[in-house]
Amino acid sequence: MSKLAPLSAIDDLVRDGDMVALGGGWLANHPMAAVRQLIRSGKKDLRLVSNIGSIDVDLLVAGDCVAEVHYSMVSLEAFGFANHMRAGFESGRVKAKEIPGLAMLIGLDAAGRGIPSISYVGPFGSDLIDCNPDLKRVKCPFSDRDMIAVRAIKPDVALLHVTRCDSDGNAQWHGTVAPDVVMGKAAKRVIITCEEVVSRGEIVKTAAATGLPGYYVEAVIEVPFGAHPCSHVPRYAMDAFNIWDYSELKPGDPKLADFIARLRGESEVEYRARVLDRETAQILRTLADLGRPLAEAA
Amino acid sequence: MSKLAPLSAIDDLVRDGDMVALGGGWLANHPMAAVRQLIRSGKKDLRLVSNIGSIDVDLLVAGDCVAEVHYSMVSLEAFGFANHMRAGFESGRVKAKEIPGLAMLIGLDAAGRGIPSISYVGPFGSDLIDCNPDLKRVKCPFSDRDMIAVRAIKPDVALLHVTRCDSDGNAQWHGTVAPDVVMGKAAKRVIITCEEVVSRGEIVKTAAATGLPGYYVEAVIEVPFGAHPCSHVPRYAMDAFNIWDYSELKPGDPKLADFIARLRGESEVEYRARVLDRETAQILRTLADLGRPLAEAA
Amino acid sequence: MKVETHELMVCLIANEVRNHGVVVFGSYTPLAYSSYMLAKLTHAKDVTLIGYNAIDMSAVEMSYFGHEAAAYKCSTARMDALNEVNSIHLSHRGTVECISPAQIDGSGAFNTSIIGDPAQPKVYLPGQAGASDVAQHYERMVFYIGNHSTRTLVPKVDFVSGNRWKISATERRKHGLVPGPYKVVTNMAVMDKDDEDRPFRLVSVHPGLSVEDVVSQTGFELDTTDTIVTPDPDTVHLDLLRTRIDPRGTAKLGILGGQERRDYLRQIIEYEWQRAKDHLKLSAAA
Amino acid sequence: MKVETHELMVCLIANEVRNHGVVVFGSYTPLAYSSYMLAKLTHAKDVTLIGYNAIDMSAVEMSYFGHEAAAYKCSTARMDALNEVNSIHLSHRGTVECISPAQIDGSGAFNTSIIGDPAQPKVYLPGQAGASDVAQHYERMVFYIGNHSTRTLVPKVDFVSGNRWKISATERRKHGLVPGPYKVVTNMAVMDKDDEDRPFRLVSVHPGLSVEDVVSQTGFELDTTDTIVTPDPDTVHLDLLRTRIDPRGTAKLGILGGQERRDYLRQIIEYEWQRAKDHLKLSAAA
Repeated sequence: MSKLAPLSAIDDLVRDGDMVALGGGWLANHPMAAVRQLIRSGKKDLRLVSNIGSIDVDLLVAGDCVAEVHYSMVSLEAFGFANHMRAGFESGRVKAKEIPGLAMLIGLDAAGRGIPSISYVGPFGSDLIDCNPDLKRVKCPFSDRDMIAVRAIKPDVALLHVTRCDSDGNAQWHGTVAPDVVMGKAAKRVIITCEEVVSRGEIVKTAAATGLPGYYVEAVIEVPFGAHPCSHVPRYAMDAFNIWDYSELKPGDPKLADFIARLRGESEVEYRARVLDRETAQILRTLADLGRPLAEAA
Repeated sequence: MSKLAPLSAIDDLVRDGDMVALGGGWLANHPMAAVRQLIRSGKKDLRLVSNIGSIDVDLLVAGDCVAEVHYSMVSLEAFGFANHMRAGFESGRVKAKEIPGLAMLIGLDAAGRGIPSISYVGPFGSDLIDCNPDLKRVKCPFSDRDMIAVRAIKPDVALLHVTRCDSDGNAQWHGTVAPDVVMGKAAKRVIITCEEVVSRGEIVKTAAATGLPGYYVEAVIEVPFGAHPCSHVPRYAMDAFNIWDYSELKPGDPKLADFIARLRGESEVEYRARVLDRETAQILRTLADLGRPLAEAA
Repeated sequence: MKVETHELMVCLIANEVRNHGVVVFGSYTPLAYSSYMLAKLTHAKDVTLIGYNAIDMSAVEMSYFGHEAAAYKCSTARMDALNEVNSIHLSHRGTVECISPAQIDGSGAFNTSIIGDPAQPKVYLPGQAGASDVAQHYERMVFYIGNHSTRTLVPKVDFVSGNRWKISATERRKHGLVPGPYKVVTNMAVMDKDDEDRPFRLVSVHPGLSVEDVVSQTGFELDTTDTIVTPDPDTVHLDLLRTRIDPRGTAKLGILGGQERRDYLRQIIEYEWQRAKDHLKLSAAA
Repeated sequence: MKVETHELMVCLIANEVRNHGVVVFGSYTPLAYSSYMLAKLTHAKDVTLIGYNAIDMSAVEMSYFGHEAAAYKCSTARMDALNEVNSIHLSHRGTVECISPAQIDGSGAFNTSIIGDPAQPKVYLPGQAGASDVAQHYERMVFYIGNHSTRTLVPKVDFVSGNRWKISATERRKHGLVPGPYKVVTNMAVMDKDDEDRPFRLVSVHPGLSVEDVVSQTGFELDTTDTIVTPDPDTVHLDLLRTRIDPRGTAKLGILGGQERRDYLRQIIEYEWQRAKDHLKLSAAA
């Protein structure tokens, strides 16, 4: 049964108020086409789960889609803070739920494995523990060692961008996978966007590279440059100038409203036509190609 | 720093009384060359950890190397019971420690992840729970749901057989991996035997197939047909006639003493020369080649 | 066309495989394997089969030596033995599993661990592998037994390797478990149980046998109110099984015991070994 | 040959990387990355570097756009973000990590979460990612701070994102943790702490600065008994850093802030973008 769907399938598969896990990490491989589609369809009150987020989270807050963010880190890295998220937090409009990075992964792992909570030797000295109802100080039942219990984190939806996928949802990341697989196993519904839909035969030939088997997946959406402006290595590097322009938009800036309105008013195909002319696409590919280990660079 | 070693390195790396995890599952891919070496070097009182064991466990008991077996299942499958292990258990000479299969994997997982215990929604109705000091009935600290806590299982050594490995210990299984990776991460020392040592460059080219990174590994030993008489697909099928002959040896049978004495008296190279003539080796490879999906078989 | 007992059992089990979720192959159980292949080729094309560590394999021929290698040649992913197994076994993804225990009793408890007094066991059986976890969690459980008798279907198992912890749909839902049938398919009959407090129902007796034949060979109470004769298998199923899935009849190993099983196994491995030899000769000649 | 501050810091941190265990790259921190590459090329050839999800990568050039792709081209395995991260972070495999917090205090607590009253934060920082876990568990921790001042080295952090739970070797061993140093490397000095109850030691002040310069810019007590001047970096290190590892000086981003950092970043991305354009032109011409 083919799971192929258009990008607009996200309009139905994600509902207002859903807990939505966003794949990718740092400025690498966030599911940006899916993020743009959430903005286009005017989703509200999403509860985001982001392990190491950046422009994905910030843009959704800027687009007014978000009620709370569960995160271990969100920033635009060298470009600066995630200003729209910060403004949302600081005004109280968006709830901030910071959690230690491993605790988030362990909570997702628990959900995927059908375990209501998993305890670990977590950061006992951190102020993040006692203020979080999803974390609890417990003892190991055998050794009496201190542990921190993490409640299972069960997103309603995971949005993950991959390199190749077949129509059954067998998904392959060729580069950065970040928390994608653990999110995919934890979520009730998984939406895969991919650079390229390939045949089952192609996947069978390279089965070791499959990160998430199809039985976790509800929809497969082909979106070339679906991580743009983030990187999707080894296919393309991040579009730093595009991110640069975004990072100049400050909360309250009237240009921000225009920026969001423009995203809302155009399809993903129109988006690509606007921001990815032939030369830019080639440069992004070349920038990834030029990344070399030192032995070769010398 | 190259970790390449001869098979005899096992003599030092495994000590009498060690808890030894054996990779492979069913009649597939047990580390049989390593098992034979344990017998040759006359190891005593080993405490085996076997998830789904067969001739690996049985042969070590027949060779009088074993004090106890932690297992979720051990049998020679279609060939019948693991007779020597059974006789050891039934006489009280060897301690039987059966544990639910998932509990064993979770206990190994806990050790590998540095967690003293992990609880799961285990088999509450099983008599295996309350008689095992490594399992305990507990409650989820958040939901009050029943759970079963599993104490971390930390083998001293894991013996794992793989298809290809480089000299740093980056190990690739092309076929059945069974519990090998979780054992490798749990054990204090990992000994890899492999069909073939390859260059780092070969591993880099096929990095998605690497199951265990080298930093877990202490020694890399090249042993062609190292799983024989078990299968190592896709390279060779099990040697059913060899297993057949073994399965005819009953505990107390004087032929068993001869069988063990012969193993003890020959090197692994001599073993291969004796049991794997050119035709047998070719047949075993062909039997694996002839295994086909039905679409092709039709 | 006479239907052999193992064929009937394969077809009955195949009907328990539905067109969703995941089915994991455990130990070498060609009778169960054949059922899964049959379902995958017919009414359950969307079920995900996992054999060894090969995820989402196509149906393969039940060759004794070849099925493991075949699984890897036609699958889309590799399973790690931990997270993926947890995820399937504990998180409502596994749909059906077949287990062949040494003993099962009227409470639904099964024994694959020991015979005799647990403090001093007379016989050590192979162990329950994942059965104790799976029987509790899976949507559908099938126990298949090749030698239906009061020694296998017993009043009370010597040791509870595992059971269906909660059985009725209400109880299962209350404890976060997926409801589904708990069945026993034997060489004589089909039984099921859908409530903690009621006995197994004798669903059907195989052609040629009477209800009394079965009851007298069963060590626990059976509800025989609505018992029928087991219907013949679908002829398409039977034909696929015989001609494509299991031409050498490996499934029959699932109902044979002791020396009889060994003799049968010997025939199969000799045949396949010879076939490989012939193949080599042909290749050399070519 | 004048040594720039960021170069000195890179070389100081490189010395903290030993020839064993695993080092995982976190967020884009080119100053730390450059240190790891430098160590890998010189005294720590056996350390396992993990960048993004690329396990056991070779050293790569610190190209802003290219280092991520480069990591995958020269690594031997892929990391899943869960078990492997757990295994490295919690199970004594991770050896050193560098973190650049907004605040650190004399107890060793650091803050990357919020500024102001936790009940009503004035500023939300990016968050601690894995720092809270790592600082507790790793053998060696290095905090690097590009703007040494009483606003970064504070009397007491506004919020404890994480800390070195147990610090002294005795306490760490008692709690199952690997002992190892807890250091701070700044644009002015090197400090370390090896006991819960004693203040940070001022190990060295960078050339041209006095102990008093450093003490006056530090918000917590320092033990200055054995303070020396920071020795010059190894010239081999410095040469490798400049000519091969980081020819465009991306490491300097680690000590710049605000608009200055953005301007510097702009230069780097413009340069590399143009280089890609030129490369494309050349390829088209060829």
